[in-house]
Amino acid sequence: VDLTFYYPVQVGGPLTQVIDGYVAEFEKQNPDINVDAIYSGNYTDTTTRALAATRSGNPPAVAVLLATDIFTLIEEDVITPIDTFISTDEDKAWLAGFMPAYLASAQIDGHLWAAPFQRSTAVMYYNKEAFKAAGLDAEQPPRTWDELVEVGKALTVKDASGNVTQWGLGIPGSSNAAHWLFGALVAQNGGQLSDETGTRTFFDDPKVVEALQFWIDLSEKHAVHPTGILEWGTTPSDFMEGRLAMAWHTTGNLSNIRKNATFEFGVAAYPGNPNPASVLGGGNLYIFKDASEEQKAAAFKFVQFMTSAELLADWGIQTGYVAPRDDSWETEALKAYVKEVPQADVARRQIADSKPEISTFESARVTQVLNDALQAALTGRSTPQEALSAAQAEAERILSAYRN
Amino acid sequence: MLLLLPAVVLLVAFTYYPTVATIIDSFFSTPRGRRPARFVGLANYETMLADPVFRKAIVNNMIYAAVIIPCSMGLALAMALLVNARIAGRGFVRLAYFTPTVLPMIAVANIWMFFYAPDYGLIDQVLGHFGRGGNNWLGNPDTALWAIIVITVWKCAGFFMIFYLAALQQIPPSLLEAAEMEGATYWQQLRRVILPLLMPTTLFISVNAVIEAFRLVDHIIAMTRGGPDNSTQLLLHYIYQVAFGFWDTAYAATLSVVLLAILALIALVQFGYADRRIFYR
Amino acid sequence: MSRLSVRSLVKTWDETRAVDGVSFATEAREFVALLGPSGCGKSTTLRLIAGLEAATEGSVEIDGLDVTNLPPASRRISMVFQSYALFPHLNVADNILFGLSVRGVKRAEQKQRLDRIVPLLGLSSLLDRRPSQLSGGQQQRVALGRALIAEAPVCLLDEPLSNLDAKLRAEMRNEIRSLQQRLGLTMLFVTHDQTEAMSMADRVVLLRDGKVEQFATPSDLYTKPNSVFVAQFIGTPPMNILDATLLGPAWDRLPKNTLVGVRPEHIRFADRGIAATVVSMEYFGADSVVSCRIADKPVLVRVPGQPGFAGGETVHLSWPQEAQHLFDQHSGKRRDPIPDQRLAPALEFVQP
Amino acid sequence: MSRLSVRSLVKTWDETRAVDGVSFATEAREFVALLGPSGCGKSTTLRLIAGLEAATEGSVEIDGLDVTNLPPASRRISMVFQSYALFPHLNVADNILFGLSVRGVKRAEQKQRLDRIVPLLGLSSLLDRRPSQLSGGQQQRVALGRALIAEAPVCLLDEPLSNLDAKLRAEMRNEIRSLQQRLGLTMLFVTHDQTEAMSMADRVVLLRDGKVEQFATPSDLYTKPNSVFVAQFIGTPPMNILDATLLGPAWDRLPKNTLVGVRPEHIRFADRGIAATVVSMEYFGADSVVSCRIADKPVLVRVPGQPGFAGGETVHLSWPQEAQHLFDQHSGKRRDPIPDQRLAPALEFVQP
Amino acid sequence: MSVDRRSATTRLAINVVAWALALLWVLPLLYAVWTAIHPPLYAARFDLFAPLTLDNFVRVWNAAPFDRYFLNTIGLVVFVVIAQFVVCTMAAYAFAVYPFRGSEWLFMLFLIQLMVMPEVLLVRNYSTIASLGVMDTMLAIALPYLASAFGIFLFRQAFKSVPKELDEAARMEGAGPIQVLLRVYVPLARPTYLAYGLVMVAYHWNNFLWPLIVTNSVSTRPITVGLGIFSTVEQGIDWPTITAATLVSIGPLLVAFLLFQRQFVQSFMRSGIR
Ligand SMILES: Nc1ncnc2c1ncn2[C@@H]1O[C@H](COP(=O)(O)OP(=O)(O)OP(=O)(O)O)[C@@H](O)[C@H]1O
Ligand SMILES: Nc1ncnc2c1ncn2[C@@H]1O[C@H](COP(=O)(O)OP(=O)(O)OP(=O)(O)O)[C@@H](O)[C@H]1O
Ligand SMILES: [Mg+2]
Ligand SMILES: [Mg+2]
Repeated sequence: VDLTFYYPVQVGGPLTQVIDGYVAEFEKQNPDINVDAIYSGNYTDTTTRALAATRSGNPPAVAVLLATDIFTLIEEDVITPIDTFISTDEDKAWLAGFMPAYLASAQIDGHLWAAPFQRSTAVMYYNKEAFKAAGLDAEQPPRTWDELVEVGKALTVKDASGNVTQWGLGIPGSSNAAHWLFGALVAQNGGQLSDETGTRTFFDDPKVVEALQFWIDLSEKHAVHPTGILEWGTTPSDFMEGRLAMAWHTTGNLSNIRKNATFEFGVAAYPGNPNPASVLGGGNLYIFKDASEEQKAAAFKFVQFMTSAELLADWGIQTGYVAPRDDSWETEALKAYVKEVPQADVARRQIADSKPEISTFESARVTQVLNDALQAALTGRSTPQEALSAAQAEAERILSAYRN
Repeated sequence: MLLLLPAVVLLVAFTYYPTVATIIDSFFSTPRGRRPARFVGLANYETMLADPVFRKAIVNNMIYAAVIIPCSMGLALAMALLVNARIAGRGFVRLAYFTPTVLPMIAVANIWMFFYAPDYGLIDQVLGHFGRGGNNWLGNPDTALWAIIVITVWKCAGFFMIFYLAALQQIPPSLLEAAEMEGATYWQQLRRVILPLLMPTTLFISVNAVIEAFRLVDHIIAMTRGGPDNSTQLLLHYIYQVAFGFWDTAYAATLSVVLLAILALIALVQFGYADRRIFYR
Repeated sequence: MSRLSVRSLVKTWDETRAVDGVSFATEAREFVALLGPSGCGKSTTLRLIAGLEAATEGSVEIDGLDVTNLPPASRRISMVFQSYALFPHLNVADNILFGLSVRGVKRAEQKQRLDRIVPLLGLSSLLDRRPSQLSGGQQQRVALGRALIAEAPVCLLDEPLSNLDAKLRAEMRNEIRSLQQRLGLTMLFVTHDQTEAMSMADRVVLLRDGKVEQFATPSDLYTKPNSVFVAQFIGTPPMNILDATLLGPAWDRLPKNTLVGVRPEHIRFADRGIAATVVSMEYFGADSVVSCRIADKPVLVRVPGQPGFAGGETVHLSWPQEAQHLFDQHSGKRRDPIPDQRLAPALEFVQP
Repeated sequence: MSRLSVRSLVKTWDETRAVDGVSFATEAREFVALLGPSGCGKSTTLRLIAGLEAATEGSVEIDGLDVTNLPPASRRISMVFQSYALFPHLNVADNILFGLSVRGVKRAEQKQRLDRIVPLLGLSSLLDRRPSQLSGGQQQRVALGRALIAEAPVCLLDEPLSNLDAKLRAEMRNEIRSLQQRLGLTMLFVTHDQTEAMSMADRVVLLRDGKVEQFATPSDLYTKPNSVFVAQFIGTPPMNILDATLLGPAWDRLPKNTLVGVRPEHIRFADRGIAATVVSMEYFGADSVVSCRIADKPVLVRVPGQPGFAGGETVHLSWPQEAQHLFDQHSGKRRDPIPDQRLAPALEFVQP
Repeated sequence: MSVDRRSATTRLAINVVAWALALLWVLPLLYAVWTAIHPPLYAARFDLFAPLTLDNFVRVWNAAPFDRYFLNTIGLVVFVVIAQFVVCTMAAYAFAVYPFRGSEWLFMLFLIQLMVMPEVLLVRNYSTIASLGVMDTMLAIALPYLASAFGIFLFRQAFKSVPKELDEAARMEGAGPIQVLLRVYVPLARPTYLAYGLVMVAYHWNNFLWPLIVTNSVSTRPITVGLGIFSTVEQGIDWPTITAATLVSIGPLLVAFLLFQRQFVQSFMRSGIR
């Protein structure tokens, strides 16, 4: 059986070779299956390709796509639920091994549509040396918003002429990240951006507005955060260059920062107001509907292989992604890794507090609406309330068509 | 004409057929797996007219084009004249001007991202020496579009220069000598002999400049994704977003039709007006 | 008004020495022709004077002022290019007016000067055409107009008449000559046509392989050519050059290695004289040229009308002594003055 | 071998009738010159014959075969262009060999033919140069070489000699003539230089404003010009055309409205004859042209050598009766034959 | 070249301006070189004595089969450019030399291709390629680009500027239409071919999205797609790796242009029509 497998690579490095290694291993175990693993750019490119290929009649059997694309994929009617393949006890045990928080984002209408694969969560990186220089305890990162502001103030450093040389905190707000990290802020404030049916958003909920107000206050009122929009792509550099003392980013960046930072740094779970919370991110494995039954069966085997405890542990070590299975964390490899890099464990511990990222029908469009609103408010072009109300109205218009 | 056959076949297959299909698509709803396309008349166009992002994209694109076309062409001409003169290390200078054309936009975008980075980015480091640092070029809606424009001009000018250079080399030196004998200063030679003789090239480049002004969005995909708050949103990037981000192919087709109409209009004006007035030697 | 002087001009390209030490000086308001065979460096000399090429060595002076390093526009020189160099994007009128308009001359004056020059050149009906719509000759007249309208004190012309027909050319010669005199211009005129040079110029610079072969008035060039080259270059058909030893015992008293030159128009058919055989005839209307052979060496004789010789006929040739030129066989240089006492007896029998 | 004939050719561009009903026919192996002032339609006629322009009306025949609608390459015609049309990307040898190589002639033969033609044209040392590295004259010789090497039965030449110096031009004339005869070519040769046409051509087609003014042998053109235009176009300086009424009572017996034409070389200074005033002199080496005035009308007289007249001097002019041409004042056409009995007495006193 | 007769100060000014502009223009490239040969620490710090390293290149080179990608790209570019030359030359020749009724209109219609973005037609072109059954081949990458209105326009213009007498002379010499094209027009348009070829080489060397979509395997994937692995910003920009990869991928092109540019300029001069 021939399987086509599309996957994106989001982390720098020779990861295609790692994937090729997994595939070779899988083919050795299943000599009758031939997997054609195709690196297909970033998530957007991969989705583009997968949909284009499906429309032109030769879809992939398996693909790694964004967890949040699930509604789009269902709407496009191109994927098959994973749970239809579950038959044996073994299968059930495999399924039960996933962390529930990750499974939740793949469950719609009573079906499980995807298997969690390369998952991540947002964490806070902080510069321990800056903490020490400011007279703070480097082992006690802030736990609440108030503490965050307080610590931030201590970490904000100005030069003689009043220019800031080190900001307390940075939260990227560029178009590819704002909605994700804002999801964390909202969750910390006890709110949520969308419901689990993917047809409703809560952008104008007071909790959401408050969260945005807090983000803005960080720079406007407390002056601990740079003004304007912080670029997602350059934020790690900002952190490593000492421009930011604390930075919000993905766990996926851990190896990069670990390799290149010239100072001691820590990884902290997110603070809360009052409940600490973060967001989940990353990609799941989807099985495509238009493949033959035989291919789909093989594809399921492949999915199971790719999400075995050992493999996910290894993938997590190679990339910095969070292995979405508890039993992965029990493997020797990952245990040894955590011992060596204690920061890696923060993500796992935080997962209990993490919420799924915003996910709706027409996910990209709704996200875009939210992002525009966030950026309008962050750049002072409108108030949080105005921006979010308008965004909510637009989201309503888009989503109302999908309610039954 | 047999000579035209291959070109016609290829163009039909990869330009005309898809174009016509796009126009037809714009009158239908987007087919989703669960809901097939149906005829919706002008509904997509109505949506478009009410769409603030579309309006923003149009305005941005007009600014973008209005700055890029004259700037890149002017610079290209200046560069061509410079490297056509006898200067030290002419080969290197030509190469330098041409480099941006060879650099892949994906990589270039990242390098420029560094230039624009606040505080430690190159531009801010330089400005910092004058106490004017701390600018968030890409993060500020007031400057983001201009930052993008700079990159585009940088990328295009060297490309256009090559054509001006080629045209300059074709001007018979005796014409310039005659002008010089007649007492024309360098600027007069430029204005009254060189520029008129370059007119066919200028027309050609201007067509290309218009196209680039509406087509070059790679760096937006890589750098700002239209943000912040759509301040760098351009028409083609929006189409790309709608088509491959939102998967709303019908709406993308509608936007494409508008884009095609704009380009066709400009092109017709350019050719209709200019082709008549420009002689071919 | 203006004197042009050129000192030891040299221009080399890689190996070619296109101009190889050219020196001459014109008087003010003089009309000087630069004459020479194709490729001898005429155009190059002109371009050096115009400042369009940088001289390898030597200097150019106008009215005593060294302009060698001035740009062309500051030399107060106008020029007609051999390849016309008309601006293809401008019509005839604008081409002619280019210089005036560039120099900011007022519209009204431009028009006036245009109206003066255009009829002279027969361009009145073509003012709105583009160069590409003109015949070669018409183009050349436009180029001429552009140079003349500037009224610069020194005007250089690179074969401005070579594409015109005989009639127009004759008219243009007079026209250029009278314009030159009327405007008091110093003109340097390149041509490879000796007739043109002879009839128009006050003096002629005869170039050969980048060197000045002779710089003299037309009549000196004709009557006292400095060398075999000059003798043969001036006059159609060219001067006959004969080895003295061929001509019979009467010439034996000339020094060794002497060449004898006689112009075709000075040779007469006579009853006695040097025996020759008629080979062929060329008819030119007013006169004809008879080709003969003296002991296998060709000799041309020019006679008026159309004489009735038959090929193969034997004739006798003679010429007056004063029409005879002597040259050194090796250097090709003139041997002058001929010591009369030695030669006169030897030549007496050729007198009619 | 081949006869070229042209019937009522017309070519119009918008309003311009560049060629306006031209007809003539050559003999086989004939050398015909197409002569006329600038812009009269010579090049256009040639291009119509070559097939490079489509005729508006009329036909072209070669050996009785109508080729009007054949492409240029099928007409077995070669051509030398006025602007040379050398391929700038090819060196001299490749330019000359272009046609042979295009037609697939073998290398060895190409080389042979090249070796034969190159020395004739004096191009031996230039074979590797590009056209842009050649002087104008050198370029023209290359163009000539390219046309001649083809050995097509009919060869068209558009002013191939206009950029050559006098000496080279004379040589090339002979060369072209002898090549034409040796190869048995029919040649049509455009020139605006009547000397060239007269000395080379078997017959001359004289064009004016797109029409054939006269088609005749050179000597007929000279001795029996069809019209004032022909009379003035042939011969340098041109024929003097005088109003018969100016010449005094002896001419009164001529019909009304008659113009009298006399060539400058036929006028003699005499003791009696028509009184005239000397205005100026032009020196050409072998002879000079004296400008005189008869009652304010200019008359040119050509005399050998350099006569010693002063400006303003009064002289008397006379000419032989047979040298006198009569034309109708209105049509400009020749009045021939002159009824001898009526005129002879009137003219008798001019005889020397 | 004509002599430079300008004054020394003007010449100096020209030189200064030209060089200043040139430096400004290569700055990104210089920066790329800087970061690529230094450890990541110095990406934003310009210290003259920063340690040099080739690690970044080694890492990049080992990360993917770049040698294979190079071969693919070179093959692709050569194929595309040659095929474009053939197709566009034929069409341009027809337009420039044998205009027929309606050819102006057809030409205008051709020019539409200049304005129709391949990105917009991605999905439809993908189906066309798939239905032709050439997916994941070099042909698939090349096909939509072969009939380039850009090329046709350029060549037509170059052909139109060839003096008419040269065409006529060649025809008089017995050359047929194809011979006239190959032996007169094409050699005379050489500068245009060079310029266009160069631009197209640069374009296809750098083309990304379309090859990404229609290639699946290492044996067809061009270098940009390979480069894409390093250029993602999702996890933060790793400048040293990106710049090293960029240099690796454009290096041959830059070197080629450097070598080529002499030839380029010379050919302009040689073919210069007086
Ligand atoms: N740019 C150049 N590079 C090299 N050699 C040149 C150049 N221009 C001219 N020459 C050579 O210099 C010599 C003189 O050329 P020039 O053009 O002055 O001749 P000319 O006397 O004007 O001839 P013609 O009467 O044919 O125009 C020729 O041998 C020519 O080939
Ligand atoms: N392509 C054209 N379009 C319009 N008019 C033209 C064109 N070519 C030539 N003419 C006109 O036709 C007439 C004849 O031109 P042609 O070139 O045949 O003259 P010619 O006798 O060869 O003159 P010359 O001796 O100056 O070369 C001229 O008045 C010219 O202006
Ligand atoms: Mg010359
Ligand atoms: Mg002509």
